[in-house]
Amino acid sequence: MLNYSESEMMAIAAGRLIKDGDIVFAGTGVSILAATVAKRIYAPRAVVFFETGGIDPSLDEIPMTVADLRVMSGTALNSGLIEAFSTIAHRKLRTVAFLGAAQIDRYGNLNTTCIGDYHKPQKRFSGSGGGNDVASLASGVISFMQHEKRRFVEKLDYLTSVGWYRGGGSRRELGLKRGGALAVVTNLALLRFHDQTKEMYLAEYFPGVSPEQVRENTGFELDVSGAKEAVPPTAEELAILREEVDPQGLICQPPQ
Amino acid sequence: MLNYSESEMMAIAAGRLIKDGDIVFAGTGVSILAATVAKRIYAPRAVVFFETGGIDPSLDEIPMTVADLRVMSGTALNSGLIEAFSTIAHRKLRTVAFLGAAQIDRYGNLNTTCIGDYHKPQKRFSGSGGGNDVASLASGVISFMQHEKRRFVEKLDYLTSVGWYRGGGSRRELGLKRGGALAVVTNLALLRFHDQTKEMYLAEYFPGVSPEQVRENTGFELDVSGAKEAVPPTAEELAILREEVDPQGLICQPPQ
Amino acid sequence: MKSCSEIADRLMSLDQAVDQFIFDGCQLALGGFTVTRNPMAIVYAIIRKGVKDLHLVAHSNGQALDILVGAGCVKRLEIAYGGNGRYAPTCIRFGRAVEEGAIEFEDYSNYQMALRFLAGSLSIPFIPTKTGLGSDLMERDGFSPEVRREEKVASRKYARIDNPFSGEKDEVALLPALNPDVALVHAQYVGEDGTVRIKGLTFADLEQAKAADKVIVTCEEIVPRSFIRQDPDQNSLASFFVDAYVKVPYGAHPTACFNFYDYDPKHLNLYRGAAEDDSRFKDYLEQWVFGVNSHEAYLEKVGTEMLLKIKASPGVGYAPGLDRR
Amino acid sequence: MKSCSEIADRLMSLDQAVDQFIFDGCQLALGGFTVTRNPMAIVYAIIRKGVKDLHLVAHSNGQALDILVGAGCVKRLEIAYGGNGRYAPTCIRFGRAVEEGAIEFEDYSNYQMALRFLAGSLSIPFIPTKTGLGSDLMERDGFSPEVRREEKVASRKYARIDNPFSGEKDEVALLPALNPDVALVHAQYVGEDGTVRIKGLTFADLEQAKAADKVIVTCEEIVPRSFIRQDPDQNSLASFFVDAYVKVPYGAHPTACFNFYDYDPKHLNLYRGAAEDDSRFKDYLEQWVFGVNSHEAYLEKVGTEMLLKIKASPGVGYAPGLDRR
Repeated sequence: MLNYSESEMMAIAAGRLIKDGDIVFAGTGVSILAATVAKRIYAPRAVVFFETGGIDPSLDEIPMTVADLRVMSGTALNSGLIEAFSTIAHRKLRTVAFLGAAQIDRYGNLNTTCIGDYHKPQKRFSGSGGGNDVASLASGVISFMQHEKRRFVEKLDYLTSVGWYRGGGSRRELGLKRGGALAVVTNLALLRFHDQTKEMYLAEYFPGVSPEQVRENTGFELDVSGAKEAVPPTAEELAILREEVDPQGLICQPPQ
Repeated sequence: MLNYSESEMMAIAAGRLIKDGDIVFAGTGVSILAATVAKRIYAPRAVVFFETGGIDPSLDEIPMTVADLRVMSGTALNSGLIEAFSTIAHRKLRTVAFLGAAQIDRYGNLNTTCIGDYHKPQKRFSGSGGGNDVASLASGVISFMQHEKRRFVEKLDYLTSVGWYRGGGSRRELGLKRGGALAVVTNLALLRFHDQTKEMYLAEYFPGVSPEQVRENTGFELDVSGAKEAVPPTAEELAILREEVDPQGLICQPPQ
Repeated sequence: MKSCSEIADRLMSLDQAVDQFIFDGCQLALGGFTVTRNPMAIVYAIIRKGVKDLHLVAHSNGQALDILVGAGCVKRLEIAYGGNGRYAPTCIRFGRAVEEGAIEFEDYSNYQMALRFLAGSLSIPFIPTKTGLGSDLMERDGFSPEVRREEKVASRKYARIDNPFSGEKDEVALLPALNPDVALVHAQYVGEDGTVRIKGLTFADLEQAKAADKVIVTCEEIVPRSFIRQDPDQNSLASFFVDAYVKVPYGAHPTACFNFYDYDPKHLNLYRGAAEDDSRFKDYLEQWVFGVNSHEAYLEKVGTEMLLKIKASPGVGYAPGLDRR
Repeated sequence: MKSCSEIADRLMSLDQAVDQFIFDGCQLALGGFTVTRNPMAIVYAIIRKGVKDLHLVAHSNGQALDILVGAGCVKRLEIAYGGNGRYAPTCIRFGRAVEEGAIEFEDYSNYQMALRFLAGSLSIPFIPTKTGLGSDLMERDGFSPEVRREEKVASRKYARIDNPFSGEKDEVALLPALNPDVALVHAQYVGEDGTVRIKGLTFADLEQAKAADKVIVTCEEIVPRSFIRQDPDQNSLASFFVDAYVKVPYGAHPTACFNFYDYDPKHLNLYRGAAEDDSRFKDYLEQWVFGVNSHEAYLEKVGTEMLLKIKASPGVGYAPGLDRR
């Protein structure tokens, strides 16, 4: 079996979820790796773009923020926030977004704002940024999370970005006509949402991880009944990730 | 006395109304001559721009429509309709627009849509274009008219562009926070609007025209009590108009 | 990355694009403004195919709109302005169709139409404005209540609300968004990667394209990926918005295309003369639309002499000294 | 036409621009995004002058926002995101100020803030959107009712209406427009005619500038009229929107400026380290803001070696191979 790190497994597991032709809203960190791996292996016609307005950059180097000069270099088109978010919302495009968060609930709603009281929080985070927008408007969201009980919670301290809201048809009733949480990729597992209830369930546990371990690190009841083990990264996936996508190791260090 | 044509007098009389630093929304025909004369003589810091999005073109040749390539050549900036009309509406700019019309009423409201019934008109014209927009949003409008009774009417067949609406404070009550009709330039005279009532009055009759003649060609009661004769075009004004602004004589033919 | 032509499967002929995307009754937005960058080549193909009952949504589209109306392709029209500047202060076939009651029509202003496309491009159902308050644009409906019930027709011309953020009375008009079935754009450049670049003024072309369900881009040149990506700040429309590409040099003739060619004054005057008389107009269509079976044949008919006369000078983007009377 | 410098009366020093346009309590929009094209040089001048009680209106402004908050210049904040990417996932002084209750704040999203600036730039009082429905952005107010009564603060965070053009229930959020007192923009080029050209992504800079009462543009280069007018399609902002111009090469340091220089990773890390500790942060301000009395002195302190390291390569617009850890 190949040797690989947690974040490499995460980038590759998420990258496999991208379909050819998808318009991929990437953030920084693991999400940019996932998007780039996807484009180079599974979805050559996917287009990577950023909320700041850069469409399909060459990404010869990894950007460190979504406003990095590297997201405006070699692009098809440079524009701005209005153009980027209206693209995310565009009904003729299948737009898929990667998001990270401090907390997630069973319906895939996200908190990137604060822990504790909103007005005087114990810990303040960056805030929505474009997270709320893509969660509201994109065709679907894939979230990256560290799998810890304090992050997978019964109730968010602040609901920054709407996933399936209160489950069932509640998202559509809000007036959000499409989209919702597609999947959650953690350092332990890949989680998905039940078709009808929109509750999170364990779809795949990563090699070396048990379903029980995933449950123990989840702060709400989790259906693990249909889970199977994920396919580990292939040699090709790892080679592309390490040699082409992030040769400087800025995001993922391969295991020592 | 110098020899000049009606349209030359009109272009120059209108050009004199432009203040230095004004942002001038020009159409085609006489209005582009007026704007250009103004800029070259009275208002060197005025900026001429077009509803199509061209700002401050070099105007080495006279454009024949507001989408003429000559309004996008040598400009400061090329944009589009949204940018142009939001510039017209911008509260920090004094934006002055030239408009023509088929009919005008005593409050400076304009009809560029039709004669007769709207649904089955006797004569259909081009429609609002940007006329309604600049009349609604600019700091002021200067209209060009042929001075005829059938054009200066008690009631417009169709109110395309709002001037002082029903007079007095009625324009402001509509929700139009600024602007209104500044002046009307015809082949006979320069007309303005009373401060309080916003009714049209004769300000200046052109050399060779009598106040009585203006009244006779106006379809509503016109106050001519304070009228004086207009200053005829100067040699400098005519020279610039003929030699620099429209040397090909595309808009104004000098008198034979 | 594919080295060349990521647009191969969307690159087609005029007739293919019309067959695939333009249908009887479809709501159509035309690019360009009066006598500039009208998508004439594909409009001729639409007329040749005999498409019927078009619903045009237009700000100041001139030549393309008038010939579509004149050729009997149009049933319904939302419009701000039908004119060709000095070549036809009111577009003649448009004016006549309204006077004869031959088409359903409704008047807006240019900014209103542009804002309606902007709203469509932003995926919002309406957009507020102050423009138009008090005018007959707001007081008089063009469409009948029956028409209002049809798909793609707004259920009302405007709505009005008081600004909910203001303490005092502050009325605002709400304009319904437009999402046409198809938008036609004529651009100077398309990259092999499908990126579109329009030079000069863009009018409302980009809002129209982003608001539409399907977009057909005709262009003067298809250029290498390396060219179009050298300065992406200049590009206008990403590949994923476009459904069909057609290369048609001089595809806007007799209207103008910045940096490529000026409008053709002789042809515009010829058209005006023809438009004034039903039988002459029929002859015009026979000669210039039905009688030429391809864009190449059309250009042959225009002739090299005129194509060279209207050729734009690189320094200024138009044809200096062109006899424009 | 004046041959040279139509901007002479608006061309000034950083201090003159701050003295003339920035006042205690003013509502300020910062250009740029996280670590790119932040108007740092003028922000340092604002801090040096000791401006107080600023009301920042921000989407994802990073470095400039954080140092203004840290220096105690900010009373009130409308914000979507306070972070510097990998250099500070949450801006440290911003986070602390919120945790300590030292500033009034209210959260929106990036698209919401950009749309609010767009509405301001279009002179419309609000703009509809679907983004944010159901989230705590819409459910939780940041500002107190007292603050809501102040000028330039929206009377409510959102309003909601049912789409009047839809037959069925279709809720839409209305966002209040923003019209800040002052917008700061750092651009690559200003022409002698006052035309502004931004290269690379424009973020929401243009909407912010057009929405503001006053606009200060700092720039890398002032270029001849002939240069800026050679391709007007590339230009960003007309001269009549701008109230002051300041030439400050490297004026966005330590943030990046496309085609000119990359962000300075060493300085961003230095800043992060300082921001984590009150006393170290005070030292940082002493050294880098109060202790340098001009932009030139600041650049001397950064040093030629670093300025050359971050210099952008013309082919790509950034500094390839720069050690960015």
